[in-house]
This record gives sequence, C-alpha cells and structure tokens, in this order.
Amino acid sequence: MTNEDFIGRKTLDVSELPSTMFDDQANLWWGNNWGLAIETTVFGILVALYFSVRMSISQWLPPRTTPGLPVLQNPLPDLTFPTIVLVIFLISLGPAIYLDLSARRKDIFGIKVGLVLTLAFNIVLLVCRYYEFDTLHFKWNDNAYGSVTWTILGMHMIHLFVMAAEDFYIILWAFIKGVDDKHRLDITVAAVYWYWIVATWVLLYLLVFWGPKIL
Amino acid sequence: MKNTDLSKKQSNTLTEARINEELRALESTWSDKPGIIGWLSTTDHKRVGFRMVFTAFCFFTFGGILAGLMRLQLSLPGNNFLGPDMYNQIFTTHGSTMMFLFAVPVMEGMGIYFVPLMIGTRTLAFPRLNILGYYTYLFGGLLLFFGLLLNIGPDAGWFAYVPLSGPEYGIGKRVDLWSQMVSLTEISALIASTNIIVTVMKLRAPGMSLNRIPLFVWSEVITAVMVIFAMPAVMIASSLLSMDRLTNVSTHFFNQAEGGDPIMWQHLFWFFGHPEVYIIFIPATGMVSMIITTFSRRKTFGYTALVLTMVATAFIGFGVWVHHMFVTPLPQLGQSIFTASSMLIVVPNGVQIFCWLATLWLGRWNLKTPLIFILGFFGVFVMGGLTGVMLASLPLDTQLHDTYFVVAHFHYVLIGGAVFPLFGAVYYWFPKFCGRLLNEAAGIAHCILFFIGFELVFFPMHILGLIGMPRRVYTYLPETGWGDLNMLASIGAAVMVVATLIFFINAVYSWFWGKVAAANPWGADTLEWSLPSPIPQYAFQYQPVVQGRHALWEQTADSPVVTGLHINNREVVSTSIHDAVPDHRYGVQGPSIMPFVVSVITGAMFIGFMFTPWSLPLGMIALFFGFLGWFWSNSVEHRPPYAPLEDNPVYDDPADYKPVEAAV
Amino acid sequence: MTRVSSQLKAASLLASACVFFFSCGHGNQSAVEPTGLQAEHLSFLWWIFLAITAAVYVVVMVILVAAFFRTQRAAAGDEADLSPDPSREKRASSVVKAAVAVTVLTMFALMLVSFRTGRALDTLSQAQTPLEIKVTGQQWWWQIEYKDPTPSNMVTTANEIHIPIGRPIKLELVSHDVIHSFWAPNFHGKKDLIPNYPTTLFFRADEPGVYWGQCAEFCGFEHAKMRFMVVAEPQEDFERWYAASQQPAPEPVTDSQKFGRDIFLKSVCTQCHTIQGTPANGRVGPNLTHVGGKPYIASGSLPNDRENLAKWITDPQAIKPGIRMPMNTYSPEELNALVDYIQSLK
Amino acid sequence: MSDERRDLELEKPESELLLWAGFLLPPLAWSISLETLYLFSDYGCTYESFLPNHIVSVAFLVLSLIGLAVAWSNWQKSGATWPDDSSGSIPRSRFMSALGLLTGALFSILIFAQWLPTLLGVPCGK
Repeated sequence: MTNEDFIGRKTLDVSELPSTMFDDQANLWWGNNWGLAIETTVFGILVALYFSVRMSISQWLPPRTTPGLPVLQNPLPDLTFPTIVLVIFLISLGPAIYLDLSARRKDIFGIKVGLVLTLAFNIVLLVCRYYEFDTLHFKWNDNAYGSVTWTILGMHMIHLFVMAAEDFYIILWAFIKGVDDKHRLDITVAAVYWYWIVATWVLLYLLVFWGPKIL
Repeated sequence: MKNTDLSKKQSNTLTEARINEELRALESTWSDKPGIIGWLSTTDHKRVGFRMVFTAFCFFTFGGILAGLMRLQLSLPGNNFLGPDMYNQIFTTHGSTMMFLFAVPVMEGMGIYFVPLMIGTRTLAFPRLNILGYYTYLFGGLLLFFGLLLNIGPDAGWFAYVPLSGPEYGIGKRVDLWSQMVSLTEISALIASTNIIVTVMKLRAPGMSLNRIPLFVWSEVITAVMVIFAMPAVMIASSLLSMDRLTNVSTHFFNQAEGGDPIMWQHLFWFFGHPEVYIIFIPATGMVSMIITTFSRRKTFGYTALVLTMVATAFIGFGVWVHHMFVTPLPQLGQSIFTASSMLIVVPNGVQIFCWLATLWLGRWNLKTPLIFILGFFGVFVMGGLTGVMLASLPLDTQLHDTYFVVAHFHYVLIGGAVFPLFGAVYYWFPKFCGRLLNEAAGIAHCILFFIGFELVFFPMHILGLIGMPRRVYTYLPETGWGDLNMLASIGAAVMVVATLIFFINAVYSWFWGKVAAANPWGADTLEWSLPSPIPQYAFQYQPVVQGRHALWEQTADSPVVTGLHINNREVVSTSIHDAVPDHRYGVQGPSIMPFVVSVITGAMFIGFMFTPWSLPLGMIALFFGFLGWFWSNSVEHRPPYAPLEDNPVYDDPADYKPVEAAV
Repeated sequence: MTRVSSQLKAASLLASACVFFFSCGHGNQSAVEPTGLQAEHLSFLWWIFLAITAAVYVVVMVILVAAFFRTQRAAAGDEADLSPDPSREKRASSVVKAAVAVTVLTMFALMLVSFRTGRALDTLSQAQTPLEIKVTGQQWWWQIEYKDPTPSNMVTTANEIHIPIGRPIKLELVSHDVIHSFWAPNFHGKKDLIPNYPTTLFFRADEPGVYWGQCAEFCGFEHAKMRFMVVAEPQEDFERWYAASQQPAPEPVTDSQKFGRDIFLKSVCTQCHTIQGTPANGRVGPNLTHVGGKPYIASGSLPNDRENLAKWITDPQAIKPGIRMPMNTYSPEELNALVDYIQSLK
Repeated sequence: MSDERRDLELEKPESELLLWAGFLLPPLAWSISLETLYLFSDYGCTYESFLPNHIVSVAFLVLSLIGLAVAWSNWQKSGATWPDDSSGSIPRSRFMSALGLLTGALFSILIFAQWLPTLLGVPCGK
C-alpha cells in the first residue's frame, strides 16, 4: 500500500491503551510460560528416565560399587536434611508472593524488600543444594541410578542459579534505576518462575528422596 | 479498555501531512544500526528469517553434495571411491545436515520471516532472542562441517544409536561433535518456537480472530508447539550421551553394564525423531495451502478441517515413535498399539489431501511455477504417505525396516512433502525477498527435471529394499544383483543436481536482473502482499484491521488501520488471544550486539563440554555477564521526543512511566 | 505439465514394474520371494498393501489430472472466488466426507490384516520341537552355535547356517558389542540384536537352496560386509553336514599343509581363532575348523579361493577396513603353505 | 460485506475454558491412554493379565467422548452451524467447538483402534 491508500482512512486509535499488562495479557508472561513448558518437558523426560532405570535394575537400590572399596549395600539417601530444605522452599513462597503483589500494587518499598528477601532465600537454598548432594551417598558415576539422580538435582540447581541471577539483575536495576512498569512486569514473571521452581521441587523431592524407599 | 471505546475511536481519518510525518519517524525508529555491528545486531525478523533460510539452503547444498558422493560410491558394486570410514561420516553428516541444519531451520526461517507479516505486525515478540537463535544454529552447523572437513566427522548415523555411539565404540570426539551440534541447533529451534507462538498469540492485527488466521501461520504455530515438546527429548538424550562419553564424568545412562539401557536411547531419540518429521512437514502443508488458495483463485476449501488436520497430526505425531523400533525385542502387543496410531495418522493427512484436491477441483487455476511444484508435491508425497502405511504395519515392517525401501519412503515424504512445497514457496515469495520474480521458464524446467531426477533416484530404492539391500551400507557385492538399480539411482542424482543448479542460477540471476514484481504479483490473499517489495524494515506503515480469513481479498478501501502507536520507539499493538481485540501497546527492544556475544559464549560452552565438564560453570558465569549486558540495554529506548501532531495524542503519563536512558 | 508428469509417472511405474519382476528372478535375498512359512505370510501381506495403496495412488492422480483438464484457467489479476456456488461446494464436501470414511475403513481393514498376520507368525513358536541355534552378532561377523545337550557335540561355525527344510528353527539372537540386526528376507523379517536383550526368532524353510542374509542395523565400519549364508537342505543332507562339522579338523596330509599348520600354530592367529583338534582355541574371531569347505570368507563378502585367501591373510584391512584382524607378513612359501593348510580344513 | 462484520465490538463469549476443554480433552485423553496402554502391555505380557489394558482403553475412550460431548454442547450454544470467517466471538466459538467435534471424533476412533490389539489377542511374543 502506498501513502495515497491511507489518505482518508478510518483509524483504530490505540493510543489510550496501556503499554504494560500483566499475566495472560503480557507477551513476556507467555514467553516465560512456554519456556517453563520446555523445562517441564525436560524434567518429565528425566523422571521417565528415572523410572526406566528403576525397571532395568533388578536390585533396588543398586549397590554402590566405588572401585577399591567394598560394595556398599542399600545406600539410601538421607531424609532429614532434604526435608528441612523442602520446608525452606515452601517458606520462600511467602516473600515471592509478597513481591508479586507489591509489584502489582506498585509498592516500591515492598518490591525492594521482596527482591532482597527472595534473593536471600535463593542463595540459602543454593548452599543447601550443595549439601543435599552429599545426602545421596552416591556418585553420578556409580551406576545409572546415580547418574539420573545427580542429573535431576543438577538440572534443578541450574534453575536456582538462573533465578538467582535474574533476581540479582532486577535488584541492581531497582536500586540504581528505580522501578518502572516494564520491570514490574519482569518481577511478576520472575515470581511465576519461582513458583514453578518450588512446585517442581516438591515433586522431584518426592521422587529423589522417597523413590528409593518405596519404588 | 472496553471494546466499545475502540469503535468510537475509529471515526478519525488520516491526513496526508500526518502520514508523511509518521512515515519519516517510522523509518528511523525501525532501522538497524549501521556497519558490521549493525549487521550482527539486527533484530529485524525479515533479515534474520532470510539469513536463516539462506544458511539453511547453504547446508542443503552441502548435504546434497554429500548425497551425490554417496550415490557415486554406490553406483557400482564393490566400488572403492569412498572407504567405509569416509562413507559413514558422509551419510551421518548428510542425514544430520538435512534434518537438523536444513529442513527444520528452513521452515523456522520461513516462519520467522512471514508469520509477523501475515498476522499484520512489525516484529516478533522477542526480537533479540530471535537473532540469538540464528547464531546458535549457525555455530552448531559450522561445528558439524568443521568436523567433517577435518575427517573427524560423526560416523554413528544421524540417530547415533548407543552403544555404537557410546564411550566404548564411538572413538575420538566424533560423536561429541554430533551431540553438541544437536544441542546448539535445538536451542535455536526452541527459541524460534517460543517466539513464534507468543507472536501469534499476542501480536495479531486487530480483527484476526482464531478463525481467520492464515493456514501457514497455523502451521507454524502448531509446529512450534510440537518443537517445544519434542526437542527437549533429543537435547536431553544428546547431553546425557556426551556426559556418558566425557572421560572425567562417565555417567552410565546408556551403559547396560551399570543399569543403563540402550533401548532408552531409542525411545528418547524417536520420541523426538518422529515428531521431527511432522515438524518439517506441517509448515510445508501450510505452504501448500497458501499456494493452492492463491493459484486456484478461490477461498480455501475446508479451512476448519485443515486446521484440525494439522492439530491432529501434531498430536498423533507424538504417538507413533515406536514404529521405528518394530524390530527391537519389545512385546508385539505393545508395538501393535503403535501400528494403530501410525496407520490412523493417515486419516488427517488424507483429509488434507482431499481438501486441497477439492480446492483445486472447484477453483480456476493460475498455472504458475509455485502451483506446478505443488502438483509435483502431490505426485511424490502421496506415494510416500502410502509407503508409510506399509511401514506402519508391524509384520510388514519387519521386512522393510532399515532397508532401501525406508530410504525411498522417507525421501518421498521429506522431499515430496517438504522440499517440493518449499521450492514452490520460494518461487511464490521470492518477490517479497527482493522485489523481483524468479524466471518462469527456468522454474518449470527446474520442477520437471527435479521430478524426473527424483523418481529415478528413489523409485528404484523401493525395489532395492525388497530384494534385500539394507540401509547405510557403503558397498555391496556384484552377486547381489543390486547394481543396475543403483546405477539408475545415481544417474537420477545427476539429474537432480542439474535441476538444483538451474534453481540456483535462476535465483542469483533473478535476484539482480529478474522481472520487477508489483506488490502483489500473484493476487494473493495474505497481508504480506499488501507491503511493497522489498519490504521496508517497519513493514506496516499502519497495522491493518483484518476483515476476514483472506485478509486482502476481503479488505475494502475503507477498512480502518491502527494508529496511536509510538513511532519514536518500536511499538506494535498487542491483541487478545482469541478475538484479537487490542489490549495494549507492546514496545520491543531495538538492536543489540549482546545476543551475538551470548551466542558466542553458548557455542564456546558447548564446544568446551566436549573436553571438560568445567566449561559448564565457566560458561554459566560468562553467560551471567552476557545476559546482564543484554537486559541492561533491554528497556524500551526513548529516542528524542517526537512532537505529536494535533490528532495524535500524547501517550505517556510521565508519572506512570519512568523513562530510562538507552544503555549499551 | 501435469500431463507430462503423469505420463512420466505411468512410464516410470511401468519401467520399474518390469525391473521389479526381472530383479525377482534371482531372489535369494528377497522379501517378496518367500521360501518359508513366515516370509510367505509377510509377502502375502505386502501384496495386499501394495494393491490397496496403488489403487489409492491411482485414484488421487486421476482426480488431479481430471482437475487439470476440467478447471478453467485464471490469471493473477482475476478476482478470487469468495462466495462459491453453494451446491457445488456441498457436493464436494459430501465427496470429501465419503472419502474420509473410506480412508478410515481402509485403515481399519489394513490394521486387521496386520494383526492377523502378526498372530499367524507367532503360531510356529508353539509348534513341534525346533532346532535351536544360537547366533551371536559381532563386529562384523556372525557366530553360529548349534545347541547340543553334550557340549562337546556342539557345532560352532561362522556366517553360514545350515538348516533342515520343513523343521522349525529357533534362533537365539545375542550381541555383546553393538546393535546388529539379523535379516534373512526369504525366511522371515528382521530382528535386532541388542546387548542385554537376548531374543529369539522362529522360522521354517520350505524349499532347499542357498539364501543370503545380512546385518540390517548400522553397526560401524563393515556393516556392509556382514553377510551370512543360509543353506536349507533336506534332513539327511543336513545331518550329514552336521555330523561332519562335529569332527575336529582333518590332519594335514601334504608337507606343505603340515608346514602351514606349524606356521598357523606359531603365529598370532591362534589368539583369535579356534581350530578344533589343534591347540588353537581363540574365541575372538570365527572358528576355522572347517573353513576350507566354505564357499565364502570374510562374512560372505569374498569367494573362498587361493588368491582371495592369500590376500585376506596378508592384508585383511584392504578388504574390510576397520576389522580387528591385523595385517600379517609371510614369505611367499610360508603364505603358500598356510593357504594350503587352511584350504585343507574341510 | 456487511457492516457488523467490520465491527470489532464483541458479544459476550462462551466460556473459553469449556471451548478449550472440548478441543483438547480428546487428544490429551488419547496421549495419556497411549502411554499407559504401552506400559500396561508390558505388564500384561509379563503377568498374562490384560484387564488393565481394557480398563485403560474404556476409561480414556469415555474421557474422549466427554470431550466430544462438551464440544457438541459448545457448538449447540454457539449456533450449531459450520464456522465461517465472520468476526466476533460467536463465530470464533463456533470455530473452536467445530475443531472440538473433529478432534473428539478422530481421537475416539484412535483410542478404539488402539484397543483392538488387546481385543483381538495380538500375541506378546518379542
């Protein structure tokens, strides 16, 4: 179409529409959710892999066979510490929800407090994850069971890292440049990411730490 | 904002002064940065899409050369032209190239290029991610060919079955090259898919409700959703394989001695591998629908059914993977379930064929090259589909599996089902790329020769398979009696090479000296044809308000256009998912070099992972800084304020929106 | 264009049909010239599928060609038809619906035929006591072991399966390295040999003859040269062969043969190969006890004559690059004696 | 082209959740039935009990038919004519419910077809 084609055209004026929307009206929210769909598929496949390993191993748990050491029978993962970590995960939902709501309310103070709190929880959980690997009593290269368990924990840990980085970035922006509409949206989307991290962890925790006992 | 307000807003009309003023602003707002940095950092979906298509055609050429070498080797029994080592590298690279580096990216590239135009918007939802996806794809592809040129190309087949590809039997870094290439290209595919889905969900021009989306756009969205659920399987599989292979990691996912399972690899691979076929085929069906509609000069017959067939194919495509494993020792009962789904996937495909035939039957043909390619598509693809029915039968497949019959089958499906429509689409859309038409006579010669060559190469392969020739053999004995048919196939390959050369010469010639095309040379119905060719960077001077399924055919001289968007930064109208009612103005980021930087880091991380697991943490730290730079410059840039004309209101409430300075 | 392409199509169909039946003349490695019960079922299934799918193909092409002749021509500038004649549309839509219904029914019919065939193929496994043979796929040859209650009576050979006609054969398929696939198309479909997944294959030969099979799953360098021969013969012939194969290797007679044996036993050959009745008992490569009587060496890829045998012994990598057998250097006299000896192992 | 076609004003739409349910329930039922059936076939062949296969097939067939019924009721509510490309949420709902009708039919047939091997006694032999 050329300029002439537009002369005298009726218009649909969208100037009064807002420039930021939340939730299912926001592009970023959908982009994030489809990204999470990918990651959920990833975890789904890893879980399927776990069950496949379970089915192809006749002695469950498979004995640990570190070279040079006697065969260690039934090295069950510890339960106490991971359960405490799970509780911390669930508690961390509090600041996340608070942050989410503050962002929607445009409550700048709430946003800043929420950001710092979530980052703090995130870092604590990262440290906990490091010690969680110890509670497995297994190495990734002991057998296929060890491989798949470590991979599940590791994949989830990568998400913790990514979330921490994202939080860190938003904190930088919020404290240096202030909080604008675009970053309010970013915060609500990041909150969805955190909800997802916690939700997947509840399921993965059950699989990784209870699976060896009941499967 | 209530819808009623919108219709009140429609009363304004555009004046010439405002049009000219806004055009000037649009041109500068949407232009790329100058120079090599500008070239590397572009976020224009048209440039990125074209690069993707162009790169994919380069890989197509390389893959084709490899196919030619294989045909040379097989033309005579006991030939010594290529040894087994070279032959295995070549057939692996040929398969991997055509699947990972040509077919999927070229379809994505076409989607990246045309989807925003067809839905009447100026950009993809995440333009910077888009260019990141292109670079990761490019690096993955270069990695593969780098390996082949150094004679360390992967040699375990494009399917890389363990244990042959495992640490024990897959020597050197060959299979690692393959698995890192897979990871990189799948990242690219996942990025493109997320982008396309969100774009189509949220950025359709006002009025383009779900029942009006062009079929090609439907096909791209459905494909993208398939990618999201299919590609993770192969990404995980290839990552686990590289972890198994990495000496100081040595996991045991596929090591049967430690509880791993080689059949699990096949499940993971084919859970991706079969949907992959439809990921390639469904966009092609979108192209077929577009071309048939335009060239039979009537509305598409059975639009709803055609959308359904694509959705159904996408679903069922995930439920047929075990037919690649019919000869593995799994229980027949379980496998028979997959016979049922593999056979019934014919139903949606049949519906598609019937709807297209009905459109052609009821239409008036404008018999031009694109349509001729579609006729070739019918001739070839239908036969591929029917041999697919044979392979779906569990008992029959035990004879046909892993023979040249299968080679024939999937080339009929992929070349017939994807390459013929793709060539048709290139002839169709070429004017949009460069403003010139491809030469018709050369196009017809290309089509006919390609068709003849194709039939010569692949028809005999059906017979070869039946008389016992397995796939992936680098040679065969004279006593087998396979020599004549193989020679015939090799002659056909030469014909195909000639046909493709005609196409390339035609493309280069027409690009510079071809017939200049009008904006809509074919009288087509979708929105990209309302744009001048070549398309300006801002694409739509004013985003249209869509009036029907065949947007241009149903558009009237007084259909309204969208106004009131920022023209001093990159903004498009974002609409609701179901009915495409405007809900907000969506600002996107401008060009940035950071996606390039991030993709270089990603590439380095994956390549490093072939040698040491430490590349992962190091890469992630580097990525952290890469993304920091990216996001820091991400905020919508405010250019020097644009003085609004009287009838163009000021949009920003300063209290509501804190302007930020453009960084990086 | 369509006319041209459809004519071409017809011509190519005709031509390929001729080639097809011509090629079937020497089908000792062919899925459509069955010589066993299972392959007959499969071949019958194939012809049913071929008939139906060919009919469908012809119908689609006829419609396309008819549309080509029937429809009017238009130019790009012609206005598109947005409200087509409702009665024509309606007729077309009934035809499409009918076609879809026919498609569904056809698919169900084909499914039922498939399931029936699957059941028929399985019945043999419950029939009379089969002859049990263990087949091990190796990179890149086949080890064949005939099961026998007395271990010393077991016959071990390579790449050559002798079977009696009319009796069910039960193959135990095993692999210890990579995935192979056992395929003798004249008897049955193929079956993958996956490490850790031992499996079985039942078939029966109905006509005597020499048939060929080949590994069908890509297994590395010499996948192409991993062939085997199936000799189906009357019961008495089979028993004669079996009894002969149980014997240890014949003692060398001539001086040259004796010299050859000494060379063999002193060389690295013994680390991989077994010759029963001699100290050579390697298990890595094929059993050579009766290799002299075999028509082929190198997994069915090289006719067994003096010249080939000499070439194979000195430089197997030139014939099957990548295999585990190393190059060997012998003087002409030594090589001559070695070939003499190996040829005497009948 | 009539005036109301150009109008962007929309009537109150059908419940979007129901529309999506009618559209996606049959394929989702089929996806889950396929995976479960495949797992249970393994189980059935080991323990020679195929009752789970029948139960899974019937259950998901019913679920798929429920999807079909939902789509049918949506279609009735939105006017029960075959969808065209007119504007507004009613024609769009009609389009989505028609898609639901088609997926419902197709995937119900598919679930039935996958029940057949068990019904006809396809053997387990590996």
